[in-house]
Amino acid sequence: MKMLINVPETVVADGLRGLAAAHPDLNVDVDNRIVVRRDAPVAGKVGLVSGGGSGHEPLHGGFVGPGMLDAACPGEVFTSPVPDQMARAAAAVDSGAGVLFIIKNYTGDVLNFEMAAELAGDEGVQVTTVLVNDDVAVTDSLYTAGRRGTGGTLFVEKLAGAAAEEGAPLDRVAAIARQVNENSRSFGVALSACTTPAKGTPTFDLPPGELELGIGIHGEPGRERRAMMTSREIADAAVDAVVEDLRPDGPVLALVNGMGGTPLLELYGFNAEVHRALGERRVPVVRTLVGNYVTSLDMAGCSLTLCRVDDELLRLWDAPVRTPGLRWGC
Amino acid sequence: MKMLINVPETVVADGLRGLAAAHPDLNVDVDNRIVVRRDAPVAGKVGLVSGGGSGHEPLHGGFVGPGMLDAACPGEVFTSPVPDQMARAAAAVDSGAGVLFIIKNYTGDVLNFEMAAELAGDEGVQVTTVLVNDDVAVTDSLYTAGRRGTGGTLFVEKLAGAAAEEGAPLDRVAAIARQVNENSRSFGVALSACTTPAKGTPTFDLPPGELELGIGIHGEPGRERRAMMTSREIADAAVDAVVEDLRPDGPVLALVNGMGGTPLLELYGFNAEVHRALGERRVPVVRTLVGNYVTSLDMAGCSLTLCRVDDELLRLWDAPVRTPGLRWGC
Amino acid sequence: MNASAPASGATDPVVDAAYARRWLALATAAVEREADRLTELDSAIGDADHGTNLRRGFTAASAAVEKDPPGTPGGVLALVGRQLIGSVGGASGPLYGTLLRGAGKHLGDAETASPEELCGALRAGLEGVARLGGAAAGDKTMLDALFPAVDAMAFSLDSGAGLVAALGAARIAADEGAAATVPMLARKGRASYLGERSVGHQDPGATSSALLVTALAEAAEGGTA
Amino acid sequence: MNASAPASGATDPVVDAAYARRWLALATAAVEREADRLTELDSAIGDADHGTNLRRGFTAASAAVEKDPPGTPGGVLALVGRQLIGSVGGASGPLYGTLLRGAGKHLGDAETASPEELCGALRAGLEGVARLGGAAAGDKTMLDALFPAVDAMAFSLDSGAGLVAALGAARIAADEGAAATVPMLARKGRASYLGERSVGHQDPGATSSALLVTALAEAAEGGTA
Ligand SMILES: Nc1ncnc2c1ncn2[C@@H]1O[C@H](COP(=O)(O)OP(=O)(O)O)[C@@H](O)[C@H]1O
Ligand SMILES: Nc1ncnc2c1ncn2[C@@H]1O[C@H](COP(=O)(O)OP(=O)(O)O)[C@@H](O)[C@H]1O
Ligand SMILES: [Mg+2]
Ligand SMILES: [Mg+2]
Ligand SMILES: [Mg+2]
Ligand SMILES: [Mg+2]
Repeated sequence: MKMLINVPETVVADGLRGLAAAHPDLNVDVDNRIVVRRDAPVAGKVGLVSGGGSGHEPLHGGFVGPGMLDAACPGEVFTSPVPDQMARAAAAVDSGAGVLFIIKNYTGDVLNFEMAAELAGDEGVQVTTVLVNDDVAVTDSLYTAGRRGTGGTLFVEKLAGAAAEEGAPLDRVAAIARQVNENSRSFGVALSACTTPAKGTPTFDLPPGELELGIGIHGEPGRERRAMMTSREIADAAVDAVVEDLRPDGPVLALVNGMGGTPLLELYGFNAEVHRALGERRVPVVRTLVGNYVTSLDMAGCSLTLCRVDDELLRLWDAPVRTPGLRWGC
Repeated sequence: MKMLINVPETVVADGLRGLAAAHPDLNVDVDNRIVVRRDAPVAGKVGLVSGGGSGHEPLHGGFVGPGMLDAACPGEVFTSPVPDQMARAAAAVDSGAGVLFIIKNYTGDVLNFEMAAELAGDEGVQVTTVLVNDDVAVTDSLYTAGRRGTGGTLFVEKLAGAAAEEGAPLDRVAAIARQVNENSRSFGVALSACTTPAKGTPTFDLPPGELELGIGIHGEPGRERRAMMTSREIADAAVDAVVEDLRPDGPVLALVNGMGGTPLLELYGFNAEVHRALGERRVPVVRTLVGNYVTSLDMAGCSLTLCRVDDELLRLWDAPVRTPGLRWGC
Repeated sequence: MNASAPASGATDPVVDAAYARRWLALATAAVEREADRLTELDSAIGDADHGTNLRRGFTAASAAVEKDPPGTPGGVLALVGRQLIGSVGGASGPLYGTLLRGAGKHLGDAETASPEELCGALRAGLEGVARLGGAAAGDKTMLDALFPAVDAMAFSLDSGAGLVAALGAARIAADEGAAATVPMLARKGRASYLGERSVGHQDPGATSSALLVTALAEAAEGGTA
Repeated sequence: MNASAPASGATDPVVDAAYARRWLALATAAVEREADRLTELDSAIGDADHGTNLRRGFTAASAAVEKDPPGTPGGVLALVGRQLIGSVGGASGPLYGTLLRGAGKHLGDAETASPEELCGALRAGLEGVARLGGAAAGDKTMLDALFPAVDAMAFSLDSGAGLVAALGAARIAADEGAAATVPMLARKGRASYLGERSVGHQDPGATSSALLVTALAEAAEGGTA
């Protein structure tokens, strides 16, 4: 597999240098691997910190800026960051109003963020954590690692970020983040595996004519392998999986997300089928985002995330945001 | 090659339905294949119309909206649209101030747009055309088809679009479009071929360990095949090719563009090398855009476009734009 | 491609609307049959859509002619040309559209045309193509099949041949012309972007032109699709 | 993996800083040597980074210990643990980090430790891992190699064996424990996302745990990397 890289070892550092070069309104500490909003800490504002393995860009570094995250901590590709990064980020963004850690529910992320919360607490930063676990493909249970955090992370970061920007206190921002997570569900599909720079070959074999249903965002195989399906069939499967779990009875936000290697033309075509399927199931979609937002390197495929919203959440969605990956209203 | 589609025949129509579903502020005529800004025609404003083969998304449909295009005409995948589409689009966006056709320099696009200009003229619409031919990989000559239009199209559409939005008259908008084109140069590199839905197999064979230099955006092979290069070496080659032709003596805008299948993490890493290379050659970059903007379906690779700007063009770049693919300031 | 000479003693048909429709049916069938090969050729030095483009165009043209059949050969050709312009896109749509619309207009509204009139109409259409596309012989385009074909037809007719024989000569010239594009360096169309790398591949447009000329000959020989 | 019994009559070494550093050198070499296989295992039921993760961690740990060598075995283990936490990330970083930091802290600042003290320290570290990760035996994790290894070591020592023999037993138990994860259904870590499809693959973390235990045994046998 050919890649546009120098050597696998410097992929994350090179990416951070390039992010810094493109976005002068971000403070990028390449050595310590943290991306911070340039005007942080913002007086009186709760600081939002997230992070996770690299390879999901624009998540999370591309979502740093007014109206969304205050800082992001990128780990190695598909590997959660280390506690030092989040502790340092927390210190950088804390204005005294406290810091919220937004953690995708993976063992590695949870353990490293929890250690970071302890370290930050030792330094006198008030830290609250919220877990994102929106992936319906995984059966939730007390005895397992639980559901993964995937596309719902974007909604949590955007809506909690808007609340924080408006000056909501830490407990309120955390409550909104939890509310968004509880009201978000995702389902992903892979048409191809992805290739990590370190490994250099696809993370799994997917024969022509087959696809994986219920994948995560780390190049892991899904819950089920099936004969190739049409866009229409995939949309029905994804919508069914999400809707049966979420049971929306009112308006939803929709994220039709590309895994990285699927052309935007196809994603839009898939979006048409998603809207058809949701229309048939009488689910009103009030906002739709189509594109590569929570990716898996070069994997071909897509995920669907729905988020139930009330007027307040919809207002927070429409609130201004100014980040490399998501921008409107300013 | 697996695709997220129904059947190859409906890819463009499905994509347009999905675009419409995601962006209620666009008027999408799926049957006639035109995407029009909802408030068109805007009184007193010059109408900007572009278009070309599909498969380059977000170009052009994703660049329709205030501050950029008034209408886009998508053809079949990698096939220029037919004259009827542009004639109809011209009629839809003409407020009486005239219409500018922005045409990427390909025989098919030129012929079909010229026929459309004739048709629109017959209907009483004043049409001016401007050609984009920014690709330095192709030797320009009177006796050839000339250079291709690639990444520079984004700069032409954005800057002429901003001028039109401010109320500049047709000849001024056309002059700016030509000025931007004359000051833009691009160079592209493929790490893999792409696969069109109709053909279903890669458009060319690229063995592991090799890459194509000087590619266009239609899955055609490049000018030269070489042993695989590092991101740093590719950046040096692209920067050299562009800078030697453009000879910038002042500030430039940079577009570090993904061809569709290259992860954003890699594009950012490549951007770091581009900035290094430009710094070494003392070319000051005042704005940088990194992402998939002018794509070739699922092709892995990238292109670099530089556009020399004066204060006026820089101001037009920073002016508000509100489209699915490019948005800031509003 | 069937390069065998016309059955000796074949009677020359009248160039009327029925002849033009026989040509259209044969051309449509040939495009359908050869679409993948045309796309494959276009994949080597272009953008892999020539077969798909022509299939879309000839399908639309056949449907239009069937729906509302013109009563004259010129009417049929002009309608096919308009349909190609309206449905193909790309370079070949306007070029082939101009060829056929130009030929059709040149035939006017006569119910029949002599072989010489047909040949003159084709040349008129061809000149429109050359004007529109700005290409010359040897640029590795459809012109490299079409010019020799029309020249051969004209020469044949001048030498006293009838329609079947003249189109037989045209077909051979078109095939040879298409084959002769292999060593050429492309100067027009997408293939020109490849520079030296365009050498060694047959031009897709010249190849499809040979198919269209072959259909003209087969229609004269009385074949049907 | 070398499963041969220790050379009979091998003298038991002292558990001191030098022993801990011999272990680190052997463990680092083993991780380096087996990194691709660990990543391959992680590719089947995880995210294809376990080998890369541990290589990064042990390289950092070796460098830190070399730069500023602690004078006690506990100091070495604790420093390695802190380095793993600070450089690995993922699940294995905090888990292995907790194991070694816990074991090191348990040894305190004694210059040497008895085999029984080493065993107790490892168990203490292991309990920290179980607490942190919330996994139980049979969940298809590193615990399925580590628990049997520490149990076998303790049983061996209880039966009067010395360090070399006890770690020989631990190594065999770790290898068997790792192999026993193949038929297990994963309930923790990434592999749990695969549900039934996790069955039939060996757990990467259990596999690397067996490497680390093997290095402990080899260091006792006097081996060097
Ligand atoms: N300027 C030109 N004059 C004549 N024929 C041309 C010209 N440019 C291209 N062609 C013909 O068009 C063919 C390509 O057609 P097609 O693939 O359908 O369109 P596109 O190149 O737009 O994809 C070429 O093989 C060539 O024969
Ligand atoms: N909750 C847990 N308790 C104990 N070990 C675990 C737990 N979760 C994962 N592991 C171990 O970690 C290993 C994976 O480590 P690694 O691949 O480095 O991290 P990640 O899963 O974050 O990519 C698994 O093979 C398993 O042995
Ligand atoms: Mg990992
Ligand atoms: Mg084309
Ligand atoms: Mg073509
Ligand atoms: Mg892993």
